[in-house]
Amino acid sequence: MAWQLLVRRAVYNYMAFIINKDTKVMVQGITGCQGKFHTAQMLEYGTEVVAGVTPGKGGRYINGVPVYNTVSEALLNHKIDATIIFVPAPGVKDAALEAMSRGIKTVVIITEHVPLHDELDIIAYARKTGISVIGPNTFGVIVPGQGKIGIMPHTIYKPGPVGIAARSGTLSYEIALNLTQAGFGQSAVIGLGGDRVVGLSFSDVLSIFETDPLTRAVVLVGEIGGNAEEDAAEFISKMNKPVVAFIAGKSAPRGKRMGHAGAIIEQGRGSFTSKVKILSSAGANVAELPWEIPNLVRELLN
Amino acid sequence: MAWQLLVRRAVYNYMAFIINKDTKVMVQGITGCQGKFHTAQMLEYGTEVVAGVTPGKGGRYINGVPVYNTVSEALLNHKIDATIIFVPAPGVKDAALEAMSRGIKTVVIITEHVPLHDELDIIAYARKTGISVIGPNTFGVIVPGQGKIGIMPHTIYKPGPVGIAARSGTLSYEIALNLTQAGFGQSAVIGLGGDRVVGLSFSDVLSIFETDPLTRAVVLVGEIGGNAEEDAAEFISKMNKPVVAFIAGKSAPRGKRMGHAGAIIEQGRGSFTSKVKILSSAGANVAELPWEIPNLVRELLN
Amino acid sequence: MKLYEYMGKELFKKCGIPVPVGKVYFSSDDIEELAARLENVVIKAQVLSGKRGKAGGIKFACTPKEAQKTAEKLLKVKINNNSVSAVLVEERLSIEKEYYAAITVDGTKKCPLLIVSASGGVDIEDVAEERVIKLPLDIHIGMQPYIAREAAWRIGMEKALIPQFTGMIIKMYQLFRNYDCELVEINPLAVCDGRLIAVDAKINVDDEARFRCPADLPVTEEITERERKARDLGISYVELDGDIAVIANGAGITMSTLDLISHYGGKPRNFMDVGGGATTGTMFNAIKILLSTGPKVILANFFGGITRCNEVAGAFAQVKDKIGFSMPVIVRLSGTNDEEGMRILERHNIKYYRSIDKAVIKAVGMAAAGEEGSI
Amino acid sequence: MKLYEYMGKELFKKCGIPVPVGKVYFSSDDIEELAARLENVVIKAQVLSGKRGKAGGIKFACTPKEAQKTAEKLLKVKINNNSVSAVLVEERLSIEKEYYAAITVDGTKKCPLLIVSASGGVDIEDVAEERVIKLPLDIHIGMQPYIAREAAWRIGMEKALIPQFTGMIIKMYQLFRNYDCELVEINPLAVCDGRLIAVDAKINVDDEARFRCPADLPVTEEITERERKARDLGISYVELDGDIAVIANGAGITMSTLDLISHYGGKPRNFMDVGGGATTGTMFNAIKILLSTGPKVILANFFGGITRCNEVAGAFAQVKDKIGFSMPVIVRLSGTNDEEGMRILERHNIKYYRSIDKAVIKAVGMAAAGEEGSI
Repeated sequence: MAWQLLVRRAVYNYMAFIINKDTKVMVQGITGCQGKFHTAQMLEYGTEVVAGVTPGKGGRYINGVPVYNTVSEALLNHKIDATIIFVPAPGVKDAALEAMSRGIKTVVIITEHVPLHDELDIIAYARKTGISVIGPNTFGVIVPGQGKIGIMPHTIYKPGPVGIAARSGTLSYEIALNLTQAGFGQSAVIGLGGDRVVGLSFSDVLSIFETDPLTRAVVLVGEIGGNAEEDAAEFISKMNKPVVAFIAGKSAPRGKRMGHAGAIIEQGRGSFTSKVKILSSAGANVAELPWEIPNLVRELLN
Repeated sequence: MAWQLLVRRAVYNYMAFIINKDTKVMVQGITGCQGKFHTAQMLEYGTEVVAGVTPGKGGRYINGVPVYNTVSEALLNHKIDATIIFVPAPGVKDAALEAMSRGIKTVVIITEHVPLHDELDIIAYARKTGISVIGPNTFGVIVPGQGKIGIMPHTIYKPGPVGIAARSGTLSYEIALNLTQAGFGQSAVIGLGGDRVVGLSFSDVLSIFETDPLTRAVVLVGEIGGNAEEDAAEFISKMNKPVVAFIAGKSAPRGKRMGHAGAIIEQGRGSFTSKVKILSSAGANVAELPWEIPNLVRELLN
Repeated sequence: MKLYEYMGKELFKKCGIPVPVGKVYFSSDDIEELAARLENVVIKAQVLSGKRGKAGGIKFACTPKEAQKTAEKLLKVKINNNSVSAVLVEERLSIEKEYYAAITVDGTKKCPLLIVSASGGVDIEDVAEERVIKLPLDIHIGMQPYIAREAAWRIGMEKALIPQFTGMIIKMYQLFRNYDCELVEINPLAVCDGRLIAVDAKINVDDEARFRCPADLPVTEEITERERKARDLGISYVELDGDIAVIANGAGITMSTLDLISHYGGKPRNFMDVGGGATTGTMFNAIKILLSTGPKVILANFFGGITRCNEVAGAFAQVKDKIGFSMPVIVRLSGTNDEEGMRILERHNIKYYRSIDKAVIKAVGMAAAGEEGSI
Repeated sequence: MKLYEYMGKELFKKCGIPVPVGKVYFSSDDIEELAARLENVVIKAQVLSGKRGKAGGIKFACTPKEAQKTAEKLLKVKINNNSVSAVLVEERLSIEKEYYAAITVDGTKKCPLLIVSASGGVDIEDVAEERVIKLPLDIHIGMQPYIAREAAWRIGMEKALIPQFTGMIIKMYQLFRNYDCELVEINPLAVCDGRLIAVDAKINVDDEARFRCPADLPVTEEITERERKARDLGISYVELDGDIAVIANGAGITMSTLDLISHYGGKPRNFMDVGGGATTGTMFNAIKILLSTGPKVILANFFGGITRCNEVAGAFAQVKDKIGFSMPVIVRLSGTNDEEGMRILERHNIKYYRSIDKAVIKAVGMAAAGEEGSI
């Protein structure tokens, strides 16, 4: 309930909720290969990365960012609004709980292969404490021109009227690039994560886009498995802004996990056909091929 | 924090928080000897006992009150504001969690000998869900003339200006009777419970009395052990209304539990002397003998 | 990872959940001995697919000789296309009533879910919704007696059975949590002579928690040798039956690549998602797996984010230098370090595209024509 | 219930917390054998009181003979007024550094509390507050590695020790929860040759959770025979050294009765709180315990709530009828069913009061005079 409340509240404070030029970001697992690389990338994009945490490696600097042993230590020295987690899967739960228990209000978890029960633990604690979790197994979030907390190749984005919510990373990059090349920038691009249990849901993100004055159309990038899209459809049917949807996995066989832990058609549920059907009848425009999306957006915005 | 919030909020809605003539009460463990007896007593006092729960004994009536197997079943048939728990100690955690998880907002736990870790579990869940727990090991709460959720012999009370908060039952009865006989009725009498870990604290209850327009003076009935009184002193120093305090256990030896799980002087902490000292310097009037209390109240109210 | 029924029942026994008397056999030897002790027995083929009963995987026998023969037969057949490597021989119970009980994860509510029904013994998907009770669980308090009790009352369970049921559900939840389960299912949960007995056991364990799985957790493999190799590399691989090998980064883009191949009339040989941040070394080995499937074409689709395109290109260059490609290779690169990647491919004379549609159309065309590619 | 050090260390071993090599002995026989194997040993008297070291309860020995003799001596002395029924003989470690670690319950914050300090080996009460780190724990997530890690950094623990420390703190928490502990304390937690070792073990278990305590939990008794009898009746009883036996209902009223006796110059023989809702039967047996202490006066103070005054009176009447009182008995009744109670006492010629001050003054006077009471 606290979770729902938070998201509702976020609607009224859209930019602060996602990321803006003043958002202070911490990187957990900053000394690892991915942590280092993407810290540099985020800094390059203008994101204010103020601190990093790697237990046992405090005292160093990574790309000029000071590294601490604990989140508490980092918080003694910096105001921190959000954290991005790169630590290996077995340590993700601990890192996320550390950040949340010490009062960091937005947690973006990049790591994939996080155990399902750890995800349950992370999200239960986030709900209890009213904290937003994005991911695990997400590419993060970017508000073009403002900043990014994530691993997306930021050169493909530009500011504009299209909000993108996606379960998968690279596919959403593809789609964002197509949109940018067609002249449609993005108000924000948010990765939910490809796992069975993730923090933000499509409906949470759609409700933000629906209220955000800068967003004029929404692109939903879904895939087979689970019922995140079915859940989204309920919200879409009540939306005023146009929604374009694309679902990956049309040709996927049943009962096989297609890369993402969440992408599996089980007992006939979560299939491509059912998702397309429910999204269409909720009023979303479902694209058959990724490159049809810019044209659909153009039609809907005119 | 949710807990603190609740108590803060309760200040603005004092009567509803405690009990009034419209409060709908459920009795868990209603078919037991104590449950039956005190259901009759509460009904006699005018409390609206609407339902009882004893697993496996649903379908009966106790003093005209319908009995259900589960709290959910009771809630299907009745609006319920508060529950009073009489189930044996090993079942208290389960009963309290059942009531709280199903949405009952005030839980009074009479049972004594509840395991310490169960109390931790109950209170952690109450905080998470924003629910008020009174007890365990309490005599409950009475608002003279309105109703009671508890086991106190209600004939000794009458409506009036004195709020009583007590860690022990019988001693507070004694004091309430002395007050009544001296012409001072009570705005409310609240038992915190005699265990090391209980729901409401002195400071929670004092903050209610401080704001309640009907309360003009407060009597705090404490005892040795723990630091509930030390905690209260901090609040008392900021109060506008006069506070009379009495501490039981002056003659108690160190290191022995005096009946209540919480009444033990350990490693020199929680002693009579230290409590009297800290309460006095916070501005409370500490009575040496129970029957001095009415006189102190009289002086303070004039 | 799914566990065989007999493995699930072993875990049940360890946790104190009652199961029928029985034993697993990997050959039909010695079955007579057990059957003689149990009189009437049921013989259950151990396969991981559902609907085993309908497929003839559950048989009964009244004599030791019959039991031995039935088991022998079962061990030779295929059940729903799975070979039977073991049979579970158990006492045949006289069942008064069958319930259903399961604990799983609700992805929408993001919490564990208790599912019970008075309609046991059939697939829970086939039971009318109003006969299925679903109770979401708060992981912070776990399974408490009142939750199981409420479930029991709601499915109309006889009062005398409820304490047993409550104990069993609490144990199921402990198993669910301690073994990182996706699903713990008892169907049917049978009433026999006043006792609740788990007549079947279905347990799915989260693969991602393998690194911390308790020592007593058995391991089952439903995957091919190539799938195992891929898993050891930390990448996702699913074998399909087409002729265009696919390698890409990210589940969505890989699925989408397969969809596009199908859309243009081609048939993918596999799904291969190297995930985020794969190194040249990992990719080198991943491409070797693709080579071993003998596809007509290899199609790579990389959009660089956490994965860097120069490393992808480097891996293809290395494979070409060290092993060589005997089929056309088509690489699509875009994103992080794509320019550098394309320079590397250029140097090694590997065909590349910036846009995926052209790459797919080319791959499908080449597979159809069997023509020579960039090599 | 407090556990002896050797019992605590047994639990530590079961949970995987390292303790010194050693063995408990209830007589000094066979100690030479162990001492010969360990060379230098430490011999620790097993008593439940603190400050054992200062009281001479910890000795060292360098030869097996010396060890045996020292143990023999220790088993005969009293430590802080407690007799020593066992000694723990352990290897003598060479300790580089001593820490303090404990998990207990914070009654004000209403949650478990982790306490650590770099000042180990002394009473934690004697350590300056700024050198003691206290971290409140959220029971919904329990002890997580980050909490132990944060504690370790804050007390300046060497980096190399932190993984060991984290593992140990997590095990302490499991023990704390699984055994319903009030306190799990390791002091000192010693560093010996790069290893963390629990050199002492202090565990207090919640008596109220006795009904569900794990089968391997040992039981210690710090109480007298009468206190045990009272506990079996479910009532609270503490022996004191005066001559006025006290029985009352409710801890507060009982304490207050003792306070009043002291105030008027008397001396209570005991604290006896029969709690809420005691029946006639329980009270009958409770009064028998009082009789067995041979007090000069018995003073009962009952204010009826959940306890009914008629049942209290009934119990006194029964004792008078069946056993008889050889000392004055003074009963004070007020509250639920007090009128009926007083009628019963009247009929049995037992002295009663409505107000406690008169009752106490009378009791103190009678005890002082040794005069005959209501009998």
